[in-house]
Amino acid sequence: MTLSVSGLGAVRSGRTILHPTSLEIASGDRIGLVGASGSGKSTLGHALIDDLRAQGRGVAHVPQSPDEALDPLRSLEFHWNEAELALKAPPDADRRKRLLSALKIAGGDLGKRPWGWSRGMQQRFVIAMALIGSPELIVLDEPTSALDPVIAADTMDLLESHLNGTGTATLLITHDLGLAARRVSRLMVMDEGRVVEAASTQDLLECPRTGAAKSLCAHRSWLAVPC
Amino acid sequence: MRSVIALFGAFVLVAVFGPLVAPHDPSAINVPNRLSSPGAEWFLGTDALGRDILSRLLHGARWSLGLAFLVSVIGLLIGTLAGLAAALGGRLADWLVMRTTDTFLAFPDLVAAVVIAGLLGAGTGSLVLALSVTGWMRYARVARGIGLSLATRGYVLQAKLAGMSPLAIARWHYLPSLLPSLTVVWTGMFARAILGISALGFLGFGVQPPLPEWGTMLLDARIHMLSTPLQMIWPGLAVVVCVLVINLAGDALRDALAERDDPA
Amino acid sequence: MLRVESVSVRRGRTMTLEDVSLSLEPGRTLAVVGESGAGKSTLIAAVLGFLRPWRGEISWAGAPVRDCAPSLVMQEPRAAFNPTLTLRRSVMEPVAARRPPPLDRMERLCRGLELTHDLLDRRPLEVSIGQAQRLGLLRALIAAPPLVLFDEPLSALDAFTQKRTARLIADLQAEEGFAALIVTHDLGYACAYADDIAVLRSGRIEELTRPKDFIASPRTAYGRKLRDAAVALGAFERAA
Amino acid sequence: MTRGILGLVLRACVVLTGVALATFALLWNAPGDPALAIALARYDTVVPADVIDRVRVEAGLDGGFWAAFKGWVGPLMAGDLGRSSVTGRAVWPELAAAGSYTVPLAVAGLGIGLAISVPLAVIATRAPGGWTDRFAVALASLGAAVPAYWLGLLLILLFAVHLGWLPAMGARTRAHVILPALTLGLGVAASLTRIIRSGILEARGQQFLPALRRRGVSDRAIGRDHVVPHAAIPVVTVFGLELAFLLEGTVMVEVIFGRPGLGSFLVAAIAARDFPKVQAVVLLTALVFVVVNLLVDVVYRLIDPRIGERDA
Repeated sequence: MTLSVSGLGAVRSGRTILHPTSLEIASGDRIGLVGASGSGKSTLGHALIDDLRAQGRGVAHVPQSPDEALDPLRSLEFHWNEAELALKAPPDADRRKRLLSALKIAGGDLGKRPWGWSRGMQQRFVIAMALIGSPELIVLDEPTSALDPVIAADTMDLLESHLNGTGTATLLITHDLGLAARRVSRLMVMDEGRVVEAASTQDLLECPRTGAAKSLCAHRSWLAVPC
Repeated sequence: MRSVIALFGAFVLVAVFGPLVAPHDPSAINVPNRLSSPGAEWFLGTDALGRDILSRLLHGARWSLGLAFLVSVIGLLIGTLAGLAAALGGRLADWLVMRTTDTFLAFPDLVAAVVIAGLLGAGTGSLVLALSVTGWMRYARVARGIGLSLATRGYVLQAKLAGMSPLAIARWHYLPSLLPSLTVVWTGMFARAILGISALGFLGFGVQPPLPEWGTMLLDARIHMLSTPLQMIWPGLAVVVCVLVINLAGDALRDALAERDDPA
Repeated sequence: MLRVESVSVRRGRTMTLEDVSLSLEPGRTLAVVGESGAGKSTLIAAVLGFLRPWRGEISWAGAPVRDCAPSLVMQEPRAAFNPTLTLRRSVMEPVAARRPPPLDRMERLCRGLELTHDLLDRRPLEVSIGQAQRLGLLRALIAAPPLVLFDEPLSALDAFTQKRTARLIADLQAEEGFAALIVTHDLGYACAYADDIAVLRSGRIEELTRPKDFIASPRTAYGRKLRDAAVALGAFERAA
Repeated sequence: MTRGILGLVLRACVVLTGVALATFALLWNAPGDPALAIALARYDTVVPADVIDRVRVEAGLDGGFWAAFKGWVGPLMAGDLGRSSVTGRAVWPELAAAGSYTVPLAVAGLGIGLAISVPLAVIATRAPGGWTDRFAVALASLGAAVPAYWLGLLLILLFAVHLGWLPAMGARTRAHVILPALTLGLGVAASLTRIIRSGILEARGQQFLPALRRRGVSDRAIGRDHVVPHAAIPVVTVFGLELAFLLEGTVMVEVIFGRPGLGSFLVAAIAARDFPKVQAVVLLTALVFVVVNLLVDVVYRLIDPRIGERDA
């Protein structure tokens, strides 16, 4: 089932930070939203979530850092139960075990507060929580930039293998075209509050048309190596 | 912000020049005119000895505000030095200073001040000593906190790396951070000192009659509060207005600082 | 030249650095790669003399490192600048004692770093992160130090600015000839710009090799993991 | 956690030792010969030198500072506060009697303060910057500037003299506590309102709240489970300071309203230079203060254990 939104926009203190934008996301899509900092990526992500929620669609959000997702005074178990309650999903110990194992954090003590876990584990916990309601779309806002590379790569791999075959679409918001190019099949480039270019990953890397896309492509990785 | 600072300035002017514009001698006794109501001659009325209340209030500003200023500045100096010693003097110094601070904090200010001023004998000197001894701990805590956080700040590290002398680092990197925060604390302590001085005066342990201090005036007025309640209103009102303006100035300064540190 | 000889640093009962040996010649770049908690910051603090090693020696040309007036580029670009002072004041701090101030040199560095003069009259919160980091480079280089340490110099920047800034650093190094010790978790950056790579893990150097060799065949299991993660996160591009 | 609390208890012990030392040193160094003061107070006439010397030995004042300190602290540890140097009667029963007037007053004052400040702060923060908010802030600023003794006198004038509704002086009936408690409570309310208000505003600006909302957590649940605990932290932290304010306030209020209690007890003891009584009151208030602050620290750690982790 396709998710569609239209006329998303945002104005902050008199300045338009997101121009009217419409999107369609098909079931199971892997989409990347790339752009420089301040281009309006996160704003679009937030507007998309709010609009879809208002439509009654299942959509989940993973912010950049676990600090933006978890209350330091509340236990992880509290967060989990709260998320279930918010989704009106009946408590289900099996599902919890399944999701935590899928992200390889089943061994963690849920009675602890977030800061009792490493940041990598916290971020995986946030991702696991996002999966509770089997949402139609997960918006990942720079999900790896606060993590060490090894853990970041593992986390992305675990999430992808869990989502394979389910209908859940992902929207990966990132400033790093190199990362997005490895992870998604379709790319959207943002610049100054507008989506200026959208194409399949391969097409965009091979022939970027706009200036923003060209400069992102030119600096997308550090080295060309045989691998 | 500006209007509050202007008001603050007006108080300083009153404290300094008030006695010059006072219409009467504050200690001129005029028994036939005792406890008279406000009027053209006695603007706010007279007290039990027939002295002009307005003149006494104006002269009293020197005692109430001047002593409070003195006390709060002494506290500022002691507290800042103690706090910086704790922050920069190593773990032993930190422990000693902070436990001393805790010990002094354990005595409620006014209780300690009453005891000190009471035992040393009532008078201006013991009043200043009592309020200074009980009024430095908050500065120490703030100065220590800032000192500790600055010591690990990137730009202080860079300054050390650039070979700046400790004195230059103190001047350019510590002072600009300490000064505004300590000024905010100082406004609060200044206001507290005004309240403390008048409270001790009211209890009879502070500035002694016939000197016109606001708390002492209130103590005098209390005896006649049933017959001439207005006489009691004026000194209290003077304290309230002063403390209010100083606190508002402190709030405005704190907000301005928050704005500067985080313009978003 | 910089010599770090079997240095160990203790914090309480744990070793934050254990038997670390490195060396670095003028004009060369050494990248120390590792995860958070591996001991990278401890290494920087020890080299700069803010931490005394429990064992081992650290020296520059046979003398204490601080004698050569090394400089440091920090991870958080704005942290290097006092928020109450203008950037010009902070930038000139390392040469504050010099009469006359080296204005020509500053002019040249500003051109190289693409910095305009009006930026220098602003305060740290009034410039962008990318600009702040270039100002940090200006500050680090103004006194012409023979050794510059970089503590995660790019991680606060976005992917595009990272690459641009890395290029600027390399160009300035070619011109000035300083030795660069770069501490980073970004293997892509390290491999693209360093002459040598040291893999630091739990306070120990696990591998010390050339970038090309490291990418082709890491010698340790951990090195392989680091490389594979960098590939999975898009640091490298497949060569045709 | 347990280790952290143990450390706090240890620190409180150190502070209490300091408190005892400071109290004793203050009185030891008070001007005048304490033995002479005691003798004068006891016999109320000119006393010959040998009587003064006898008093000095009796009071344990002849062996220097540390000997006198030891002679004072020893019984103190066993709960013996000594005897009044004037009347010769034990201090403890009189102190307890005074406390029995002060404690209800302080509790009532605190209760009134909470009953006013909590609703006021909650209503004010519904629309920050709105007129209710400004009104609350203005009220709190004014309240913080009004000295307790003046407010007390005004309340007496209004409720006891003009309206004749309430009794003012003394402590004969239950109704006698109303005006003093109100005086105290209004002051407490002023400072608490500010703290609770800024606590709520700060708690509402926390970085994780938007994500909770996007997760579908209701505003009600966010307020109850995430805003209130964070807002409670600053309130709990200042509770110790609030207590000091309360203790000071009671001294003034008791004097104004002519109530027996610790405040009147202290003022009378100072006037009589009855050192053991003064020491007892000062020690007691400091003890209460230290113990309450210890509890506050423990509660703080229960709400937010990060503090303990950071210290360790």
